Amino acid sequence: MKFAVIVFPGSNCDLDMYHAVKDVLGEEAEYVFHTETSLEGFDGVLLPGGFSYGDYLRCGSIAQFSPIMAEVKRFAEEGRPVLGVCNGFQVLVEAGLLPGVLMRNRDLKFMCKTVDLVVENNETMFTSEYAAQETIRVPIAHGEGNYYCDDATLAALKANGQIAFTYKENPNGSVENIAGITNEAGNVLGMMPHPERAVEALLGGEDGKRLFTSIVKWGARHVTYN
Amino acid sequence: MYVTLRESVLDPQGVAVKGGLEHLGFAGVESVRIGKVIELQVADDTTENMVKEMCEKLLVNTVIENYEIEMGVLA
Amino acid sequence: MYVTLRESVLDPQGVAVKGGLEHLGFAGVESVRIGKVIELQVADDTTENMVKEMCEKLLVNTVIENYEIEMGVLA
Amino acid sequence: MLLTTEPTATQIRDERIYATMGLSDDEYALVVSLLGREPNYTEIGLFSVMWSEHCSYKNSKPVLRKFPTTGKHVLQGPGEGAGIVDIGDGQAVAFKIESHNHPSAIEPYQGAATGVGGIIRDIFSMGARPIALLNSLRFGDLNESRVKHLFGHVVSGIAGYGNCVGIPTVGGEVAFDPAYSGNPLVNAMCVGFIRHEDIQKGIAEGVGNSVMYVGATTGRDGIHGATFASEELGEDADEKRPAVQVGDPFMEKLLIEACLEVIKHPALVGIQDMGAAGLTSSSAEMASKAGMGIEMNLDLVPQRETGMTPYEMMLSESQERMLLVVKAGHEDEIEAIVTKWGLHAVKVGEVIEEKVLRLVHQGEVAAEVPVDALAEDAPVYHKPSKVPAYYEAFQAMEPVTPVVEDVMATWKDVLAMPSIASKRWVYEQYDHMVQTSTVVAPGSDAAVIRIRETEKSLAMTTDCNAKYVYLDPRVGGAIAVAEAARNIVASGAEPLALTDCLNFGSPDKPEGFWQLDQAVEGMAEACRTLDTPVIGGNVSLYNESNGQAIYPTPVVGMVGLIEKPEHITTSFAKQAGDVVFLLGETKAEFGGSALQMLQDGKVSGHAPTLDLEEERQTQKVLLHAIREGLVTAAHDVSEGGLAAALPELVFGTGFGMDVTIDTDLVTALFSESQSRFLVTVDKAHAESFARMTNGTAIGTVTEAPTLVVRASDRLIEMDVKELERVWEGAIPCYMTSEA
Ligand SMILES: Nc1ncnc2c1ncn2[C@@H]1O[C@H](COP(=O)(O)OP(=O)(O)O)[C@@H](O)[C@H]1O
Ligand SMILES: [Mg+2]
Repeated sequence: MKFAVIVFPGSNCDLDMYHAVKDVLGEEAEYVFHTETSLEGFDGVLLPGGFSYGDYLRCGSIAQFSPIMAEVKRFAEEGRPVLGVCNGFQVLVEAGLLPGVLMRNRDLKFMCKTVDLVVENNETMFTSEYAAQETIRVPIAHGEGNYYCDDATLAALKANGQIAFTYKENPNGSVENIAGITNEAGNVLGMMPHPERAVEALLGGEDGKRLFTSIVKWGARHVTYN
Repeated sequence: MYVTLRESVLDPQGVAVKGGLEHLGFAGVESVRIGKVIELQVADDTTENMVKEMCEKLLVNTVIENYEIEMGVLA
Repeated sequence: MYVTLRESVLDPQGVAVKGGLEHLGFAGVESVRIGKVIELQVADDTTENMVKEMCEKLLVNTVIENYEIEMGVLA
Repeated sequence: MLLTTEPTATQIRDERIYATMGLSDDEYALVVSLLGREPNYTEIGLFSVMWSEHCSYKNSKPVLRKFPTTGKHVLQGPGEGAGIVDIGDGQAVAFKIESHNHPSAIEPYQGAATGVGGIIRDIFSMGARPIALLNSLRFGDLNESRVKHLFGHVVSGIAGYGNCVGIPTVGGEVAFDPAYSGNPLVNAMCVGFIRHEDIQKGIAEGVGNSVMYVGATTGRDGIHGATFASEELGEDADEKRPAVQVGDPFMEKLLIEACLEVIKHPALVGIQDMGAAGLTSSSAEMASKAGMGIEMNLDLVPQRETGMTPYEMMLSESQERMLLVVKAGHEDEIEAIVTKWGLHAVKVGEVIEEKVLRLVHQGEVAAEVPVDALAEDAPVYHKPSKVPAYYEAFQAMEPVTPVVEDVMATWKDVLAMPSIASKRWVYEQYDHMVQTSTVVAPGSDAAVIRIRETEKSLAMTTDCNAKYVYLDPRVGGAIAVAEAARNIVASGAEPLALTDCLNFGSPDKPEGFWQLDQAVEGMAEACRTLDTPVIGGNVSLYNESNGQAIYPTPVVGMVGLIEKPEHITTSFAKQAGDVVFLLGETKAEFGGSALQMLQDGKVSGHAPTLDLEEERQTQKVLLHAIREGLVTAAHDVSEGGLAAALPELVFGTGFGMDVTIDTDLVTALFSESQSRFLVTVDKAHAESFARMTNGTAIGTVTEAPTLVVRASDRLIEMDVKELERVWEGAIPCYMTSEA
């Protein structure tokens, strides 16, 4: 599978994402600069973490107007996999590809540590390699990961199985311990934890790896190479 | 332009500041909410509608925020 | 209460937002500066001086920020 | 603000205006003789910043010459933005530490943030990609709300900047002592990775080449920052302070990417960041190094505010700016790279034959000064030195072994001292994992960062126990170096070199100068014995408030090389049944100890002794054992003695320990004798380890989470979980009461 790693000004986990996909999984990956306008030839899109445009105003808010984002929207509408991690999640939310908003952490501090996540829905293209309700250990590193949405949206998220991951212990004040959600169609996933930081035993764990292998497996079934 | 959090949304910063004020011995503070002031200096021919558009598209996240525009001429 | 950055102090947020607006195709934006609005609901007997003290002690970083207080009675 | 309000050359002389800029009468006279005329306002401004201690090292130069600065690995010693050490295979590591003490005292968030930004620029201006940040912090008594405020905001400033630029903050140290109450210390260190062929210098060669300005616009912020950093903080610090600099990490991130790309371009001749003394120091130093001059047209300098004078532009310390020298005719190529990253490269001047810095403003020459006069000819002072009375009194004291009534309670009290307690509250605010190369995160002795696509990794640490330096600067200075090396070795690395930040009080007081001189002497001795040359550093003098100096605090930042992943060692016990060894000798040494602070509230007496030869031998043997695969965990014994080190070995692991002590219990637990390590070894290797190291087996790691200490006359049993709660809870507890 060939992945596009989107680079916004201020992205800083782009390299980590690229490394995870290319060097650890052995899939194809390329950086795609925010000024590009085409995702031709890619099978999956990865929006990395970081501080796009400094996260000024609101995190992820300015990046949504990058030229590449129109193409990311198109790509998502076609039902192909789009994963946003951390700042990538914030961009997806600001761009309207996912519902809700990410606010400042409950105790107003940036927080970097490895936490327990529960796989709430293992029937998505991102989570099929996990067991239902499996607990996995994945790092978080964010100052604004406090997921909020109104009650109606929350009810819809639940009803549609859009909650992909929850925190075992809520680190940031997110409603219902939400750590990651998909869109209704299930092909866009946004999550605050960093699966790309959990793909090598040397760095403390490999629980994030199966998220990427899930996408690759899905791709093997759905992507037609020409 | 004034951007404030909608009432139904919890404002963690406001809560923390309230705690801080109490800690400092200021009783009587019932609630604290923190919003933004955005000062734009724009060309003379900018209409209120244009500013509104800027708000809706970028400056404000209408999921959680309300806004109010105040226009004036620089001295 | 309105808290704004002092004039000589760099406002990186404002600069980035200005860039964002330009991206969106809004020309004519000459400058953007971002500050805070802090809404306090206080007990009736709170004086302006008390609010001033809150500002100086906690709410405002007077090294880089200026502030203005506006008091009113809730409807 | 207007040109017309600037004092004339005559006024500067008659009204001694130079004195308000920090220049002495003699220095002013020297300027006049170097120029052959009286300087105008802009010119005297240039001299005042370039001749400040911060830029010229005029008070510390003679002392700094004591440091060994060469060695088999050293590619670049002191003098450039950062030193560089070879790590083989055409690869190298660049690193440097710098202080931002005074700005952080005024505005802790921005002061700390811009300190981080500045040290990062020092690294990438060498051509190196920044791969890690560390810091070293000192604050007053954490019971004071002002101290909580400073501490909290400094930490979030470091986090705010480092997290945003995407460089992991992987280590550091924090200590609290009333000595820093009015003058906190904020030192930041950056480590970068570089290939030999990419090494850049700040040099302005080639007549006719272009001087280009890249990065943030110039405003009136930080004018006279370098001078400010070279004065003590008085009551009037608030009035005197320059407009506070605000950091823009987003701009810095773009600048990093743009500059690292520009560096690969053959048209780049030289590059330097605009740090202290901004445009002045970068241009004068680059020209001076090349034996050239620079002419700049200040009208071309990108400005954030209107009506800025030459004086203001040259002295501004606006952040996130770089100065480049580019081969004539290739400016567009450089501009194209920079534009890709959303920045501009603006030609502001040219390299000229005449060795002067000439500044043109609105069609007139606003200043013309020989570059060497600015960069090389600052006076050097050999300050008078005098042994302080306090030192003589301490030396005359008889060593005493403190009486401890309740060992268990005291043990817990030591673990709860903010200087010893867990620093999790601090480092969880730092993104220490970004760049996915952090193998050992904060919490162990040294942080370890792997070098991708190789077997190698780097260990790094910052250390200084300033209480020892205060008691005995020479011994304490040596201990700072030895302790850093111990942390590096315990992680499985061979120490390569160090960078230092000399935080001291006023050198104008003979006792203050003596501290500086002695500490450097001691550090230099340790560097020679341990083979760790000094490849760069920073001097921060005048750390006093209301006449009261801080403890002399020469912070050491050290980097070591780990050859193979299997040598990477942490300070955490790995399995029950492992034998716990103590390397090194424990004597009754309590001067400057945590126990003394706890009991007396101040330090006195003798610093612990240090035998450098023994230190070297112990480190060598431990590293050998690690490389032989005998060691499962290693931890140096530092502040707090075994009382801190023993539980730290098992905190977070779920294990306990059962140790036997056959000497005086108080000494065994609380003495701070140097050159000691705790090491755990698989029982199968215990015998060979004992033979190799001469270490003493003092116990075993146990499955049960209990710390059992068997002394000759008593048995102590403590719940590890409870100790851990005390140790982990201390700092959060102080800080929640702030909010
Ligand atoms: N300011 C800080 N920033 C990042 N990490 C820190 C900081 N202070 C302490 N740490 C980390 O906490 C751990 C314990 O620090 P310290 O007690 O100073 O260790 P040591 O005594 O072994 O040098 C180390 O891993 C250190 O890197
Ligand atoms: Mg240690």
